[in-house]
Amino acid sequence: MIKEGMVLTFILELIMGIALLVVVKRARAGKKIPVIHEIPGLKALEEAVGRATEMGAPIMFVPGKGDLADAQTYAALPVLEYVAKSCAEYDTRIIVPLGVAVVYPVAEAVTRQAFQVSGKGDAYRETDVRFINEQNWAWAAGINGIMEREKVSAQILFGAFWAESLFLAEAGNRAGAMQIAGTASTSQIPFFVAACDYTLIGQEIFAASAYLNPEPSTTGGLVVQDWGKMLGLVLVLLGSILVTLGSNAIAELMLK
Amino acid sequence: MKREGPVALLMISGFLYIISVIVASPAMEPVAATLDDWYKVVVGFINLVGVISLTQVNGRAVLRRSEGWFYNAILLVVLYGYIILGLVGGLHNVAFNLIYDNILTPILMTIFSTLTFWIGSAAYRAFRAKNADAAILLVAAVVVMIGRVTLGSAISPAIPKAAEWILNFPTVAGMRAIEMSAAIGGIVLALRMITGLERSFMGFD
Amino acid sequence: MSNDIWVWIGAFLTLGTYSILFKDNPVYRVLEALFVAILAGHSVVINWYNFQKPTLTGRLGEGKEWTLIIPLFLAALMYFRYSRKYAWLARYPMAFLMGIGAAYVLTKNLKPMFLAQARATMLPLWVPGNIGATINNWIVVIGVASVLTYFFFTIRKQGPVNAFSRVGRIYLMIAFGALFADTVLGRVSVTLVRFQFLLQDWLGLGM
Amino acid sequence: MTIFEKLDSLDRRWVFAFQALVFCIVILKPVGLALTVGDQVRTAYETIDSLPAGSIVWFGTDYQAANAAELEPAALAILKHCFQKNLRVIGASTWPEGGAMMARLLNQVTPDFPDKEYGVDFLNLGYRPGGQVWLQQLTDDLPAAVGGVDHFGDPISEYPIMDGLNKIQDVALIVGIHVGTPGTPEYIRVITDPHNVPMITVLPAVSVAVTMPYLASGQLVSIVASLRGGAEYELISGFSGTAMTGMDSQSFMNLTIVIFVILGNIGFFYNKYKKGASGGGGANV
Repeated sequence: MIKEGMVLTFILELIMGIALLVVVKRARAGKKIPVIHEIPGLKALEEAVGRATEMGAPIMFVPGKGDLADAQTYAALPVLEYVAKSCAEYDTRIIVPLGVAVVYPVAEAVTRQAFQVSGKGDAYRETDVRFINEQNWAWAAGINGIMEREKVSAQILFGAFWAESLFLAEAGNRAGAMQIAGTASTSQIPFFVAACDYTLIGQEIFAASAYLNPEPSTTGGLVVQDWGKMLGLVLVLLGSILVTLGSNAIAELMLK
Repeated sequence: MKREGPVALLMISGFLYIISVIVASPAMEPVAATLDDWYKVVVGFINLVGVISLTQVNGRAVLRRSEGWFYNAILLVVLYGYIILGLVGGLHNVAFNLIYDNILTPILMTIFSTLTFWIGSAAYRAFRAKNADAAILLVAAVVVMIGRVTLGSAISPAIPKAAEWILNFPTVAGMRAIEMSAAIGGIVLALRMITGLERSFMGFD
Repeated sequence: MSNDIWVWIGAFLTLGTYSILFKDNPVYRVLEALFVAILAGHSVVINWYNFQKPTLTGRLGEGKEWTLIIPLFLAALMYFRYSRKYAWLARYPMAFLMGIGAAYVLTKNLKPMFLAQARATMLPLWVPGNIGATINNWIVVIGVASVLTYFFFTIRKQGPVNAFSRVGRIYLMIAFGALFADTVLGRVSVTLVRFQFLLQDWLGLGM
Repeated sequence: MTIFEKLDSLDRRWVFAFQALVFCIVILKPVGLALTVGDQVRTAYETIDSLPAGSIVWFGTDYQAANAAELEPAALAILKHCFQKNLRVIGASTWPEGGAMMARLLNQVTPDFPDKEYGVDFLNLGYRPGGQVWLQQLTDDLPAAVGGVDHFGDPISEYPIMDGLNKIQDVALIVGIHVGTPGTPEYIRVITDPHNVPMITVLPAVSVAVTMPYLASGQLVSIVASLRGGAEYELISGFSGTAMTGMDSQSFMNLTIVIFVILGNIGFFYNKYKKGASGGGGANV
């Protein structure tokens, strides 16, 4: 019935799917579900907006190089919404340079809506959310150019990044901008850790995003993710103990 | 049509694909194969979106004579000139390949190589033993930096061994846990999409 | 010094690109426009010859695979995003791509990325007669477990859980240090090739 | 301001200039540090060396010109080794630039092997869209997934190398030259893990640590890493190339960076000791 090698995948994902629906349903009904604890580093976002307002200089929000099939892009968008809202409230400019054509209209809508919600729809500048290039080096070079011309006060790098990460972070540093980064692109985390003022590491960006935008679907997703990680923890510990005792039962189960 | 239609299409195509892959039935196999093929065709034919966006952004800059419009004009001329050159001349065309190999390649390689310099200045600027976390990162980085090059073994055979150990044990453990968390994160997102909970791909309207 | 015009051009392009290390300047911006345009143009041409043309002339034209009209129609809807009124039509191809994308994640990722990795971490915590291997196995098992704990977000990290999560952060810092160091190696090689080109191919030094 | 205080906040351009100087010196006056072949490269070499003549090796060239300097030496040495062992090579890519990258490799290697014929001993299929979905198609029906043309858009039906190649599982080995997505994880998820096709990956140094878990779990045969992997492969296979000359520069550049890190820390601690204030760095690590 179910293909060999797919059984465990099927069972675990079915359980996770049901758990997700139950948690989201409970959350929507206003019942109690586990809450996300505050992520250190998020306060830095407010600090960045404050600093930009003080200096009268724009903020650069770079939502990464992921497309709309990339979870990191979805983590970045609520953060963009949050930052754009703060910017609108304090009459600060926000520049959003896009490197993925399909994300452009979404990012544009998110930013515009954030300004409208804050009652500053007129202050929104259409040209500040711009598509630069699909090619990551051209995109990075374009951001570098904006950085130098616009005297950006803070740069927020949030989402998926490739080798251009350090180029962007150093460009921001050279322009004297405060920098906050968050990425789950593992190979780029060290560069952000080294070059930025605050860095959200790996999965923290998803938690941060859900923390800022606590709606049932994202929060519920995070709860189920934690359960999945707990399962991983239990499997690893139990499996090791059993292997030590000479039984491969759990290890073999993983191949089902 | 505007919101429910796309969500329905997402759910149907997703579930159909999953069923045809997970169920051991020969009748279902062509379904996945067909969906794969269609996916490839859609991806292969939406590529002009990028070029149109590029044209829009740069064309607007040229028309408005905004700061640096001259560069935008160069970009457009070269973009369309190169496309025409390729479409008319074919891929055996000497000029097409010459431009790629002798103009594009050196620029791209050089841009990439500036990273060495950024890395040097970032390391100098940021690698300060300010606290325990930073000190650990610093020591691991220095040991691996020296241990992974020929100079390391020239100084002492213990250095490459230490570097190998850092990479093979603590680093593998850390990276593996990151991968496992990422896998779960991706799966939960996919579940949210396929159950219609995640709709932000449609933007806001 | 080289006699080859292309080497001179290459040297000019290399030095022009390096000028960004000092500051943004007109030469760099021209080169930037050049490479953006050539790259974008190249991918259009490649995609045409490698995929679009054979699909349209071969499969649709000669092969008469009329079902291909469905995905082609979906792809065409994508271009409505330039219309203010009909931009919502572009959601259909997006939705299709994301449905298949989600199905791929759900059918392909769990086993190699999670279950197989958990399995590879199930190591004997006592290797008789080999204290070194025993310690290394402990290091891997504790590392994976503690980093997983570090990434719990809906559990209040107190007492032993917090301590274990701190251990996870130490592992992450070691891993990032190693990753940073390893990357230096790779980047250096790219720069080396550019310097070899400038010094040897162009200036003819140190051959 | 004393010299120690300055050490805390040197202008980045001094760092740049010093690095450039080190590159020039190392290229003009190489020291010639000894190199040894590591286990990873040895495994890769032995895997290819043990393949029977005529086997097909699949080159997944999923990278772009920016990465060529780092990966080409290893890719070239492996490609030469394949030709020397009379293995047949097919190149293909999920990246739009990958076909041009395979063409670059072949242009550099084929002059040394004049008897090798296009379409018989090697083939460049070029780029196809779809990423991992295309890889999945290769496991179901390779000729249909390829769609009848090569990198140049020319028909491939006459080429004997395609005879009997119905699925990618029919190839003896995959050599993945990967830098991002699609790359090694996609190949593992779609091809090598479910179908047990052996794969060697040629990776930039930045991807190595991230990929190590897959090597440790046995889902990969070997990782040939960066320029050093290329140099080691040149050494073990006896093909001289450009990577060997690069190893000195890697050593001295790493040393340069380590020295700057140490100088920065001396300045940092000196200032901290003097003033009790924090230094010029600005990281949260």
